[in-house]
Amino acid sequence: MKMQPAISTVNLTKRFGGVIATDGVDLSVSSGEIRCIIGPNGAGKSTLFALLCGIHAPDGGEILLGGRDVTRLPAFRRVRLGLGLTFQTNRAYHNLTIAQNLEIARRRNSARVDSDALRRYQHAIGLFELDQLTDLPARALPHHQLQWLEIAMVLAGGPDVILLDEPTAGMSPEETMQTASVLRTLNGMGLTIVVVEHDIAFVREIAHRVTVLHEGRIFAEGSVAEITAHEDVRNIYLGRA
Amino acid sequence: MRLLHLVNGGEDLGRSRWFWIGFAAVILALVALPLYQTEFEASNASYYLLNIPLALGLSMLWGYCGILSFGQVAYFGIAGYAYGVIAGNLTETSWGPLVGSVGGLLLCAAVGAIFGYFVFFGRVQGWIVPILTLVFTLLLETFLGQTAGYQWRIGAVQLGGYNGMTGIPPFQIGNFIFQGYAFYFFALSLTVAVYFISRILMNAHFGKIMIAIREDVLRTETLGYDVRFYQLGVFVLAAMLAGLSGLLYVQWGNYITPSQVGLLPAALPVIWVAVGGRNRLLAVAIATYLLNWINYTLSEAGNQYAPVIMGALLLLVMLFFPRGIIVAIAELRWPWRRDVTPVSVQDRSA
Amino acid sequence: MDTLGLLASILYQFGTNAAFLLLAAIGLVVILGMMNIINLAHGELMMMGAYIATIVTHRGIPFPLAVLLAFLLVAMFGAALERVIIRRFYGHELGALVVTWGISLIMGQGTLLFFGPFMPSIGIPGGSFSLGAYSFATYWIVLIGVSAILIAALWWIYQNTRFGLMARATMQKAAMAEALGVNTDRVYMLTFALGSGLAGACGALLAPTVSISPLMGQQFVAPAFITVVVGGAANVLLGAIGSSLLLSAVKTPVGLLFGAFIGTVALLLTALIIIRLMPNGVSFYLQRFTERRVGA
Amino acid sequence: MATQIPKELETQAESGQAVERRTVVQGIGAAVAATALPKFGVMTRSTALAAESGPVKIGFIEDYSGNLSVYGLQKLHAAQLAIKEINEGKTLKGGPVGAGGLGAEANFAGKPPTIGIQGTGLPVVNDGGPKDHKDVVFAEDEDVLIDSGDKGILGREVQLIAPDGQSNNALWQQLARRLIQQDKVDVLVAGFASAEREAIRPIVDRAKQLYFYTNQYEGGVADANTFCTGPVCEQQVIPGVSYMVEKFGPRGYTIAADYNFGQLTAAWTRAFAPLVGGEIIGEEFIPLSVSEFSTVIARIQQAKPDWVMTLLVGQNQHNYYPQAAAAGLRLPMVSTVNMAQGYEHRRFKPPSLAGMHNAIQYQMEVPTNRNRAFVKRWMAMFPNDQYIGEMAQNTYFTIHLYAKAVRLAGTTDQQQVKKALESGWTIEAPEGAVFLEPGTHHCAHYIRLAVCDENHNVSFPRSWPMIQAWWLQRLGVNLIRHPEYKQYVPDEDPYFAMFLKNKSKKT
Repeated sequence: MKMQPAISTVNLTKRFGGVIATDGVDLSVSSGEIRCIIGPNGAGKSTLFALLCGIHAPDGGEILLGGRDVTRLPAFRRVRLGLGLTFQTNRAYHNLTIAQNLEIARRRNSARVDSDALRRYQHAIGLFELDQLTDLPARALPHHQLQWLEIAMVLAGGPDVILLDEPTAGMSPEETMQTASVLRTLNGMGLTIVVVEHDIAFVREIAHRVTVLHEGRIFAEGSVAEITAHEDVRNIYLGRA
Repeated sequence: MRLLHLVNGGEDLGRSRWFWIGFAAVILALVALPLYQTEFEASNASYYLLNIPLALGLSMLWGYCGILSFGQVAYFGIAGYAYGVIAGNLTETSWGPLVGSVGGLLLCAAVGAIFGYFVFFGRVQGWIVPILTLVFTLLLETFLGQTAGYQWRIGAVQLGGYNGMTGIPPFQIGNFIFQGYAFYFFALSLTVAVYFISRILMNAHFGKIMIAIREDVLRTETLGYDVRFYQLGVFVLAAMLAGLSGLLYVQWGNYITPSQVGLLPAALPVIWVAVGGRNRLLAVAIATYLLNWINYTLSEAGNQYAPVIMGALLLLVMLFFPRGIIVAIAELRWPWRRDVTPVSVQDRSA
Repeated sequence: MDTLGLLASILYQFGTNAAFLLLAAIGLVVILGMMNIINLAHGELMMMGAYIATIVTHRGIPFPLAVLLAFLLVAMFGAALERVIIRRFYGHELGALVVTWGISLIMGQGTLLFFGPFMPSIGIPGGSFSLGAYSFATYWIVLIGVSAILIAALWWIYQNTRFGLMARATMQKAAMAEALGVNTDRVYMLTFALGSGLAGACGALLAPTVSISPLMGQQFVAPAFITVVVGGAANVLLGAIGSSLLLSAVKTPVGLLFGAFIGTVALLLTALIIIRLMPNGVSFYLQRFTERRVGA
Repeated sequence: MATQIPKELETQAESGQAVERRTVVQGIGAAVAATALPKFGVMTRSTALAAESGPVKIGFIEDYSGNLSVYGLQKLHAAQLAIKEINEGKTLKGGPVGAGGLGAEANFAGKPPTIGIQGTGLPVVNDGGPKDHKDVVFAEDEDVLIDSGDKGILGREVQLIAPDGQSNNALWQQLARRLIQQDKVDVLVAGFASAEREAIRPIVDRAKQLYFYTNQYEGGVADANTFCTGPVCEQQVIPGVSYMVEKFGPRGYTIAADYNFGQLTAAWTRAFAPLVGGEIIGEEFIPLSVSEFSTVIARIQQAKPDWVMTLLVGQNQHNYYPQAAAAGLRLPMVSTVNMAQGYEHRRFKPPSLAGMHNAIQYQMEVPTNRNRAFVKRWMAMFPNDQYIGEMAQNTYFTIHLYAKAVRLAGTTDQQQVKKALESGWTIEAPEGAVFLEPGTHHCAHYIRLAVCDENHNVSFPRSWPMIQAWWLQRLGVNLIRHPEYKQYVPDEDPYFAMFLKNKSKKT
C-alpha cells in the first residue's frame, strides 16, 4: 500500500533562543495508520506537535498534509484542509452547552464533511455517550467525557487526520481503554490518527507504529514490539522514566 | 419565525413571557414620555439613550468576544467630526445630514478596519489591545486639540481646536428637522433597533463564535475558524456603533470637542459596560442609561460630592456584584420565578 | 564650548525625559506588570505621596525624610486597600479596573474637598549650573540618579531577597507557590503595598517640580501605562528601563528639533508602532538578547 | 403706583452728576448720558406693567469638581457674595453713560484707536501721579458698594441656581438646557474654558437667552445674546508686550498652550510685537498633556530671547514655572493668564514666578482702597478661600451689573434687559471702572501691569486706566444694528493674515 502519506515532515527544525527543540525531524504517517509519538520529557514532543498544528512556525523544513505543503499556513487553514487537533489540556468550551460546543465545531466545516466523516462523527457521539446530554453545560461533564467531547468536536469538522496530544491524560485505566477502543473503531472507519503520548499502556493498545523522539531528533521508529524491545529506547525512555 | 427564535435566544437577559411583557411596558413608557415629561427632560433622556449603541458595541466586543477596547470614543469622535464636516458643507441641500451620517459611519468602519487589521492580523496579544486603542485615542485628541488655526478648515467648516466644532446641523430628512421630541423618538427608535439587531446577532451563530473566541482563541482557530477575521468583524461593528452614538451626540448637541475623545470619556463606556454586566446586552443598556442619569442628577444638584458618590457606587457594585449589578438582579431567584435557570454563559476569562 | 553645552543639554534632556517616564511608571511596574492589576488609581497614589511630602516639608521636616515618609504611608494605605478591596479581584482584571477607577474618583474629589483646589508647593531643592548657553537643574540630575537607584533596588529585592523569591514564585504560579508553603496572600498584599509605596515615593520625588492639586495624578497615568506596556511583560523591570530609554530617545531629539507638539505625537506614535511590532514588549527582546549573550 | 424707579437711579437722574463719581476717559463724553436716560424712562414705564413675581433666577454653571474646579469654586463664591449683597440692598456704583459711545447708533462701529510706534509713549498717570488735561484722569473711591434702595432686584429676591459642570462639555450642554428650558432662568452666567462657552452658546442662541461670559479669553465672540465681561487679547497683549520691549529688549519667545486660547493669543503677540518695536523670534505650542519641560527650556535657551511670553494653561503646564526656575532659566516673562487666574505666585515656592509680568485687569493684590474693601467683604464670607482671581471679580461685578440693568429696564424680560445693557454702562468694579461697550458686548477695562518679584510680591509699576476691547469694532461688528452669533478669529482680519504668512514661510 504505497500511498501518499497523510501527514509528513521533511527536515523540520525549530530553535528557541539557543536551544534546538526540533532538529531535522523526518516524519511520515501513512493514510489509515495510528501513529504514536513518544519520548521523555523535553524530547521535543510538544514542539513537534505545535509545529504540526501551526502554533509555531518552523525555522527550517517542511510540513506536508496529504502531499500539500502547509508549512507556512496558519492553523485554521490546515484544519480546513482536513487536520483535526486536540490539546494536552482540555479546551472544550466549558461554559457552553455540549450542543453548542458541537454546533460551533460543525458549522465551520459543514461543507467539507463527506458521508464517511459524518458517519465517524455520529458513531463517536454514540460511543462517547454524548448524544443524551446536549443541554448540559460542558463544565458539568466528568473529566474523561470532556476529553471525549473535544475529540467529538474535532470529528465534527470531518478531518482525514487527527492529531491528539495526550488524549488520555487524567483518565482512569478503564476510561483509557474505552478511549482506545473508540479510536480503533474510528481508525477502522478510515481515519488517520497521530497521538503524542506518555502512557505506554495506551500506546501498546492502539499504535500501529511508534516514533521515539529524543533531544529533538527521531531516535527510533517501528512497531510497538520493535520499540519495546529496543535496548537504547529502554535506556533513554523506559529506563529513566 | 426564525428571527423570533433568535431574538429570544439565551445570550441575553430575559426569555420568559413576563420578561417580554415588562420589556414592552418599558418601551411603551419611553414612547409615551412626552406625555409626562417636558421637552427638556426628553432631550436629557435622548442623551442617556444615545450612549447606548456605543455601550452595546463595547459589550459585544468585550463581553462577548473578549477584546477590551479603551478607544471606542475615538470612533465616537471620528463620526461626530465627519458628520460635522460633511453636513456643515452641504447646508444648501436638505440631504446634507443624511450624507453626513452615512459618511461618518463609513469613515468609522474604514478607520476601524485599518486599525483592526493591524492589531488582529498582527496577532497582537489580548491584554495589549486596550492600551493600543487608548494610545490611538490620545493621539486623536492631541491632534484635534491643536486644530484651532484657520488652516484647519475643511470647506466651510472649521475644526476648531479645543473650543470644538460648533454649529453642527441637526439631523434632517427632507424638510423635517429632528429636534426636541422628534429627536428623542429618533434616538429611541435607533437605540431599540440597535439593541434588537445586537441581540439577534449575539444569539445567532456569529454570537456563538464570538463567545467561542472569548472562551478559547486557539480552540476556535483549530476548529477551522479564521479568528482574526471575526475579531476584525466585531471590532468594525463596535466602531460603527460607537460612530452611531457619536452621530447622535452631535445631532443632539450640535457641537463636539476633542475632550470628548480624552482619557476620561474613554474610560466611561468601560465602566458602564462593567457595571451592568458585560456579557448581557440588556444589562449594559440599562446600566448605561442609569449611570448617565445618576451622573446628571448629581451634577444638577451642584453637589461637590458627586464624584465621591459615583466612585463609592462603583466600588460597592463591583465588590458585591462582580459580574455586574443588572445581571445579578436579573439572576436573583425571585420567589415567583419558576426555577428554570437558563444555561448562562459565565465568564472565566474575566 | 557651545557644542559641549548643546551636547550636555541633549544628554540632560534625554535623562530627564527617561527619568520622568520611569518615575511615573515605577509603581505601576509592580502593580500592573507583576500583579496584572490594571490600577487606574495609580495617579492618585502618586498624588497622595506628593501631598504627604508637601505637607510634612512645610512643617519643617527635611525633604529626603518626607519622601521616605510618603513611601511608608502610601505603602500602608496600599496594604489596607489591598486587604479590603483589591484582593477580591485577582484574576478578575475587569473588576479591578472599575474598582480602581472608583477609588481614584473618591481620592481625587476627596482631596479637593479636604485640602481645597491647590496646595502651595515646596521649592525645588538644589540650585542650577550652566554650561555654555544652557543651564541645568541639579535636582533633575539627582532625580535621574534616584530613579536608577530605585529600579536597581527593586531589581535587587526581586533577585536576592526571600520576599523577592516568594513574590516571583507567587506571580508565576500562585497555586504551586502555595503548595510549597508560601503565604501567597501575604505576598500579594506586600507586593501591592510595595507598588503603592513606590508610586507614593515617586509622587513625592516629583512633587517639587509640579503643581500640587487633587487631580495632579492624572498627568502621570498615560505616560505610566505607555511605559509599562511598551516594556512588556517578559521582564517588567528590564522592560520599564528599556522602554523609558527608548521613548525618551525618540522624544528628546524630535522635541528639540520640532517642538513639544511633534515630540508628544512622536512619543505616542512610537508607542503605537512598538506595541504593534513587538507585541511582547521591549523586555522580551532585551531578555532574549541577554540570554543569547549568556548562552554564547 | 406707576413706576418704581429705584433709589439709586433716582439720585443719579436727579443730580445728573453721577458722572463725576466715575472714572472718566476723555473722549467718551458724559453728554451721551443725557440723551440716553429719557429713552429708558419710557421703556421702564411701559414694561413695568408686566407682572413678574417670584424670585429672580440667576442660572450659574461652573465646575466645582474635576479639572477646572480651582476656578469654578472661586467664581461660585463670587456669585454668592454678589447675590448676598444684592439681596441685602447693596449695589456697586455706576450707571448708564449713554449708548452713543462708540457709534452704537451708526450702521457700523467706529474705528478703533490705532496704535503706532508713537503710541507706546502714551503718558499714563499712576495712583499718586500728577493729573493734567492731556493725560487720563483717574480718581479713587474709598469703597464702591452703596445702598441700592432695593432689596433684591425690583423687590424680588435673587436666587442662584448653580449646578456643577464637572469640567465635562456634554454635561454643560445638558445643564444649560435645563436652566434655560426647565428653570427658565432670567439670566445665565457661565463658563470658564472657551470650550465650555462654545458648548452652550448654540443653546443660548436658540433660546435667545441673556448670557454673560465672565472670563478673560482669546476674544472675537460677536453674539447678540452674549455679553463678555472679561478682558481680551488686545487689552492685555499690547500693553504687556510694549512694556517688555521697552524694559528688556525687542526679542520675545512665545510658549503657548496648544489650543484655541494659546494659539490665538500667540497670533496676537506675533502680529503686534512689531508695532511696539519688538519681534517674536520663536514660538512653541505645547499640548495640554505635557507636564515635563526640559526640552522646551533647552529650546528657549538655544534661542536666547530677551523675554518669554508664557501662555500656559492647566495644572500640567503650570509645572513649567518651577521647572524653568530650577533649571536656572531666569528670563523675564510676560503673560495674559498666569498669576491673575491660577495664582501661581501663591502656589509655587519663590522664585519660580520671579520676573513674571502680566497686564491684568484684576488680581487680589490690586492696591486700591475699594479693592481692599472688596477683599475684606469676601474673606468675611469665605474665610477659607486662598485667593480671589480675575474671573471671580468679573463674575462679582457682572451680577451687580445685571441687577442694575434690570432695575433700569424695570423688568426681567430678557429682551428689555439686553436693551438696557446696550445703553453703555460704566460700573465701578473692585478693579476700577468698567465700561460695557454696547456695539460689541465687550468691556473696556482698567489694565494694570502686575510684576512678580523674587519673593513673589506683586507690584503694579504702570497702569492704563481704560483700554477698550477694540478689535471687534475694527472688524465693524455692531450687534445692535447687525446681530450675529459667531466667533471671529484673527485669520479673518487681513492684518493678521499678513503675519501668519510670514510664519508659514519661516517653517
